[in-house]
Amino acid sequence: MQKFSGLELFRRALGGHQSWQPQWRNPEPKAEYDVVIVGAGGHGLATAYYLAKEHGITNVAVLERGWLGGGNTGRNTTIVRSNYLFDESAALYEHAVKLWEGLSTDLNYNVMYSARGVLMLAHNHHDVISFKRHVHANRLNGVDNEWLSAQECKAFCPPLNISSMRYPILGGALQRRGGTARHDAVAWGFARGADSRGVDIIQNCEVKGIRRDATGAVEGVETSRGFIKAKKIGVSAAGHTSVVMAMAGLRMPLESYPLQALVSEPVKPAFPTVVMSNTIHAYISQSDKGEMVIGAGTDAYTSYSQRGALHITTHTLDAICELVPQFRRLRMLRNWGGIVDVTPDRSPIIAKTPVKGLYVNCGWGTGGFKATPGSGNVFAHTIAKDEPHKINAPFTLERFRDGFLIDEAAAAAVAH
Amino acid sequence: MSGSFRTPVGGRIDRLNPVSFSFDGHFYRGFKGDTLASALLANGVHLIGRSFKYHRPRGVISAGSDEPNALVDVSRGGGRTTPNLRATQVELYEGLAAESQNRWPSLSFDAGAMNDLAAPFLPAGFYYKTFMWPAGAWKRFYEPKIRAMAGLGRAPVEADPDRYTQHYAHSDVLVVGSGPAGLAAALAAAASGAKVILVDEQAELGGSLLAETEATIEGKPAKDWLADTVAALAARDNVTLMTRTTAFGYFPHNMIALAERVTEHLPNPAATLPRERLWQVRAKEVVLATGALERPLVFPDNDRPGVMLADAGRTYLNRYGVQPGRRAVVFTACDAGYRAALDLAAGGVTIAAIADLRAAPKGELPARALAAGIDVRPGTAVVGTKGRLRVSAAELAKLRGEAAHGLGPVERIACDVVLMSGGFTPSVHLFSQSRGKLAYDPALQCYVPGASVERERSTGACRGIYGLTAVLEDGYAKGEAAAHAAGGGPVPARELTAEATDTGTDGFIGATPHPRNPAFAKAFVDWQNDVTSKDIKLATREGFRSIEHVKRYTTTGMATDQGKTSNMNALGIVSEALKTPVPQIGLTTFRPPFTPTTFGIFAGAARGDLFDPVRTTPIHGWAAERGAAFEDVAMWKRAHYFPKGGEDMHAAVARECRAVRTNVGIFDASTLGKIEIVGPDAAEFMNRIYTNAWSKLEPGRLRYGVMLREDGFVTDDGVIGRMAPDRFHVTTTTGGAPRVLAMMEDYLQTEWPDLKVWLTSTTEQWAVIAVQGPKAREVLAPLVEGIDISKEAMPHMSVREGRICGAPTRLFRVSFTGELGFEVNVPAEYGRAVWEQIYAEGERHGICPYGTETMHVLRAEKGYIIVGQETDGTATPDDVGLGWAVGKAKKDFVGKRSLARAAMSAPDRKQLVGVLTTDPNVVLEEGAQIVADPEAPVPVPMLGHVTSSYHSAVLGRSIALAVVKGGRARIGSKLVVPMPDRAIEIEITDPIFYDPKGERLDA
Amino acid sequence: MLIINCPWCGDRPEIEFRYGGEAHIARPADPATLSDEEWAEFLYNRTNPKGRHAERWRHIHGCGRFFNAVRDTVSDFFVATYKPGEPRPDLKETQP
Amino acid sequence: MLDISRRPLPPAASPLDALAGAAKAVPAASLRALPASARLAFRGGERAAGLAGIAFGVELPREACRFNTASGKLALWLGPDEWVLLAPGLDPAPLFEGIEASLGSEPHALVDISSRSVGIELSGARAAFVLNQGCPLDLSTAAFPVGMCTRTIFAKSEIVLIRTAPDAFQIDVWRSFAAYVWGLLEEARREFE
Repeated sequence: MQKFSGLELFRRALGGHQSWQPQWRNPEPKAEYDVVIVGAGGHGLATAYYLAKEHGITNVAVLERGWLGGGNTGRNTTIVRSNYLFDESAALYEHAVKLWEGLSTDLNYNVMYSARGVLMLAHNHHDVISFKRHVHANRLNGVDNEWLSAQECKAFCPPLNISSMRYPILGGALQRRGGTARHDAVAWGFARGADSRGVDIIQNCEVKGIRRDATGAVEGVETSRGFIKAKKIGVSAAGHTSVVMAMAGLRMPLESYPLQALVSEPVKPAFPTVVMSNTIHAYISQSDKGEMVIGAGTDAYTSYSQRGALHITTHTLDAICELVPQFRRLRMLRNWGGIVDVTPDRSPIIAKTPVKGLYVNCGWGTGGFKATPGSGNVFAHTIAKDEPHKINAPFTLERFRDGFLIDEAAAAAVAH
Repeated sequence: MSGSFRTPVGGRIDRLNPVSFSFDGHFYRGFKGDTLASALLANGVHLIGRSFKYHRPRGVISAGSDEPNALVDVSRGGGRTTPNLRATQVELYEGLAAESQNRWPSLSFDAGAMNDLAAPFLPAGFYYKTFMWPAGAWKRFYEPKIRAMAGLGRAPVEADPDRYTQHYAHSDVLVVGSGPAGLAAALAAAASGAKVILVDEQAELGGSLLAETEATIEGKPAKDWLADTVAALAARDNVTLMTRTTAFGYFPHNMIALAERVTEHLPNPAATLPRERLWQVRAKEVVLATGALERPLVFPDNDRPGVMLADAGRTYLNRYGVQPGRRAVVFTACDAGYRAALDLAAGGVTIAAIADLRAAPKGELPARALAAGIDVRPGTAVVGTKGRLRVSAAELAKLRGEAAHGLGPVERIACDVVLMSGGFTPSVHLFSQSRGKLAYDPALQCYVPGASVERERSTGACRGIYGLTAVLEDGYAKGEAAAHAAGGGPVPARELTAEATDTGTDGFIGATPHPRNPAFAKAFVDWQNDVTSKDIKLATREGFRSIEHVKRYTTTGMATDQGKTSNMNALGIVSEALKTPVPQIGLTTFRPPFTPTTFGIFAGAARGDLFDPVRTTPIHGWAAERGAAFEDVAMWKRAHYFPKGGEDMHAAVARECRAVRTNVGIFDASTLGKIEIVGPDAAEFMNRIYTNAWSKLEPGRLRYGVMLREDGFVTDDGVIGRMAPDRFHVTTTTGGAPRVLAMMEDYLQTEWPDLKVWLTSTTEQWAVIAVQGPKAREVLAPLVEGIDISKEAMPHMSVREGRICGAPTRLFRVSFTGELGFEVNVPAEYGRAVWEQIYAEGERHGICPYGTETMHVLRAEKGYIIVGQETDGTATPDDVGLGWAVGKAKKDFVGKRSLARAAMSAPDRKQLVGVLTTDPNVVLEEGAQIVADPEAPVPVPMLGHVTSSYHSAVLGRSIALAVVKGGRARIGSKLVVPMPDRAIEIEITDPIFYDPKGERLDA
Repeated sequence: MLIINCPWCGDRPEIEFRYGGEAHIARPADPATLSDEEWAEFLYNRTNPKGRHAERWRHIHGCGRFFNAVRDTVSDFFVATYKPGEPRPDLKETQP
Repeated sequence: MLDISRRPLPPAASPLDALAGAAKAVPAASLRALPASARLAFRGGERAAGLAGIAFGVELPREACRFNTASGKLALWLGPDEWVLLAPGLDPAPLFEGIEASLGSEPHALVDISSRSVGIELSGARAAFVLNQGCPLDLSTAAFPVGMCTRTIFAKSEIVLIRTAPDAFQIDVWRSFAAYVWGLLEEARREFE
């Protein structure tokens, strides 16, 4: 792997940057792999990276229907935080944040993790209690999160309107270590790291079926580029998980919904942090390029169309204009949609399945990006050891049968 | 130089209406009908902006919404500041004040231009490869620097005072684009009698015809035909013509979103007018006549001010009467360059040379150029330009065969403008947004619409049809077909023949050959994002093979023009670099909006009190007049407390609580949800929906009901009255009312359609006045008629109908305070009058109005839960002490089966308990966690949390409710609430703090 | 904003409706007899197909009625809408 | 209900009292708060609907989204088994009792919702245009003729919309949403001042 650094950049500039090598290969699929990962999004690539790096399993293929990082990884609003309520969730997302903090160095790829803070606004008494419950639980779990008064919110994020509005702001919960990262760089950095350790990333390779042997265990995957034998299969297919798992005869507690996001035209720095308001349904941050990156909740109906309705956008932007009325004259540059797979308790599933050799990492809903390194890390462990890491042990499929839900949505009514 | 580039005659500007304006503080003059760009060019101003990354000087490239370069900030003062407007679209008005962006200290001397010198170290994606050391420096140091350099204009800092509106419209045929194809389509559709909407983003209808000086249509000069056609369309009742209106989004099921700029072109807009309006048009049929965009050519230093698209140059001359320069070099790969050269020559511009990439241009226009004595050079490329803030010369070299560097010697030709044309790219943005599949046309070297998915037709240049007659005929045919499909009447045949010189379909995509070192030459593909052909080649070298990857890595096509001028050239360069045909590289997705669209129109009127309905009760005005503080509960405003004489909330609530416990209080409970459940199967329905049993409840009696979701968790509760054997009066929580009714309807309609029972929301039918306290009966007795409210006749948990203060009432004897209490339901319009009469009567008894805070304290003293506060969607009835309300004998009810799952009876479930701090003066924070050992290492095991916490005036100490793991078994034990600064000792208690036997209720 | 054909009111805009999830999942007549697996299947597991999806909608801001629809989840075009109690139409015969 | 009252009805109040008093005259889109009306929600099957229509004095329409009217009273179809019976200026109690009496044991539900909503009239040449600023329906007379009524959406509020004349609509809106709907209508008609 060619090293990336300022010095290297300078050195190769003298040669007109002609000597840079591909960041990953474009290999033909081999006949057999120890592990096949379905889906080359951030989670799938991170899984392959950690399989190789931490478990020494390098005979791995990551299969991607389109181009790597082209699904939700490349479509999300890049928010990173870990101030989740329940112990199980806090441990999982905090594991990810700790990895985020060293990820650029680990990958030798600047993923631009920017801990500029994530501020979640409270507009009513219910929000206040809920956020304070989070703040206290987070502190005891070793996760930073603090309560700010409305004036402190304004001081932390001066563009915010806190009072002359329909639902005045009563305060907010701030995770200072939360922030954003550059979504494409995450996919590319993990791809480059995995590839350099021998992982084959095979793009334009659609999985059409999962072959199982007489005992029911997985044998391999049928793909648009032929059959590929695999001892283990890890499904990391986000919105398409139900479709892939159906190939192994499994029904999932998942529904796939469109999730839209949008950006404004770029402007000079005008918004210093990430602000989320669940009560009026919107969140906003400013990218390094200057665009206001804005999102809200999902559309109302299940869909794989990767687009949503205009009325969702109008409600998102009326909320943004209420929070930051001086942005009313900014202009929307791009609006797009992804497909998010949602579980009944809004928490992910990172688990073994009833099919031997088949593992699944799904159900991240609207919040998967922030977990990317942590999720890949524990999913790799689960695949390598055929048993979950203690962090993902609660995130089973069986919890729905037994009722041990991890219901962040019910408990907090906070978007991820 | 003021005005010196304006032609003496010609163009569509209104020369009788001069307009003065300013740019960067300098004052200039233009005419009504000018754009800012045309007026600046008329004044000889070409330097209009600085580029994003290298801060290179930039001028105007285009004459329309595809402009990547000339972005300005236009201010009308205060919050009326708009960044990033295209000078090519800003209409001139008297007093317009524009400023350039992304430069310091000035446009002509910009310190950021040092970046241009550092450009070798800033290739595509350089930021992914560096700024990683030392750890944490990205956030602290590098990122702030990068962010400050990025961005274009400045966001406004004051709230926008302008108004925006929204409008839903329907049409039989919506035609997008009013060039010849769109006009012809509109003519045909209009003739059918169908309801037609024709929209165009420009200030005038006409599209390419606005710059047409030579062609004739139906025997008339194009200009006259245009005027006649517009007049004919405008005269029809079934046609709506919309200018300054951009069709920016194509949404499912033929919904097209339009952004209409209503006042932006006016010097002094009336306050009654909205600035912009969002139209959501549902069209039975859509005709897309969105035209084609001229492609630039990618050659070194093609970004100097003065380098512009050939047809844009022609537009400035023909439409605006502006010479783009005195002496032009034309670089072309198609006949459009010749057309521009001929028009400009006729307009007094010297054409120094035409460099044509084609070895042997044929056709009428090249022949006419030769005949006009223009220096035409076939097989020649422009390989560079000179000049600092404006192009001063072009460098030409002859192409020799196919070899990449087979170029002849470089010749420098002085000029002040370079016109370029690489041919035309059909504008398929809206078609692609409609999810229609694009097909690559190798002859045209572009993507054209394939099969439609929506009820849509593309016509004219946007589907690769060129030649005026062909375009008009296609437009008319598509308009007719659309009208027919939409149910319109017959359309008369019409021969729309035109006389015009065909510019053919030649063109070029990719980067043109040049002799410079390709590793260092800057040939721009995406002007605004400063992406050069070498950046794109670097991306392919680094393994980015999909066009989406190339786009994201280099940022080409991601600027505010969304790649209108750059996408096809980028594809051409990738195609060459990977030796792969264009169609195999893929195409980036066209995403809405077509051009950037103001946030304000999406928000519309939704701001402040119109952001969401402000729901108020019939008694709200009374509370407001008495200075009540309000809180938001869902969309409702509820009186929170009634401060008197400078009291804070604590003092007011203590006083209100004492009043209720000692005398009587009055409380507005109107926001409670109410549902009337009526029908012979009403009781059976109640049995299935609620956990309790309802069959044996006598009419005239009340019962507390608990409702679960099917997953077994508490979702709502309320007091329910049986008004008659077949009629229940259900109450729900304030926030839960819509959810509960929706859930009931779901079960009733889809699971139990056989039940003869119907549900009606009566939340707003009734104003609800709670009268609570030992003297409640004394207050009400003189006001009530037809009801015996004595203790014996009307026990706790009963309901009677009669009158109060003359109004019909459903009188509930019920208490959420633990005191003797009534809830007076009266029709809403009488709510305030009845409230006032009760209050007047109560004054003799010391009646005190109280708000939601006091209500919370009083119920907490009694250990009554609030769903949503003690419960959080993960609580079973038993968890919150409501196990008694679950009908064990019932075979089934919603949620029952889920209660049988293992997790629902786990020993460590959190249970509702009371909490008393050892120090009675400490009021715990709601949401605080409860632990056994605050000194335990992180993560500290948590046992539960405080759900409600107050100072209780009547008990003279703090109280709290909490949910704690195995809580009921811990009653009497000590635990700790750890706070950041201290650990608070608590004791777990029974949740009922006051009158545990409930004797006061039965008073 | 989709156009949805309410079986009673005709074509109406999406914002008048509320989505109701997958259709034809009948609540078991006697939940107590179900195993935990069977109950979880009813409560939580969904087909979530990429393609034709039978689903429930309610014309909540119109006639208030629930009804069923078959929609292609890739294109979001409706194939059919039908009243509750009516069988799911034979999809093979109906083209979008 | 015992209906022997010595007291007169107390004064009634509408959430539109102050707003309607302050409204400007805008002929292109005239706004008026309608006086109080008896409103009964009627639910039931075909036979019940027939009996109720006779008792009310206006046949209950069976055609979707249509209303029948007679002697100032309106019977609105709102759903296949749901009607609202509007009787401007009348006391709901006797109407209620009359219909109840006529139904006998026929399964049905009758609920007095007179106070649940208030009426607004919007009329004038631009009435439909103004309504379309928040209502997503096609309000051309072809698609929404005189005689049509339906529940629908006006921005973030639900309304019942009734077309009584080519350029006149009645809006029935829940009381607590009335000020919002009125405010938006005022905002929407400003450009016609």
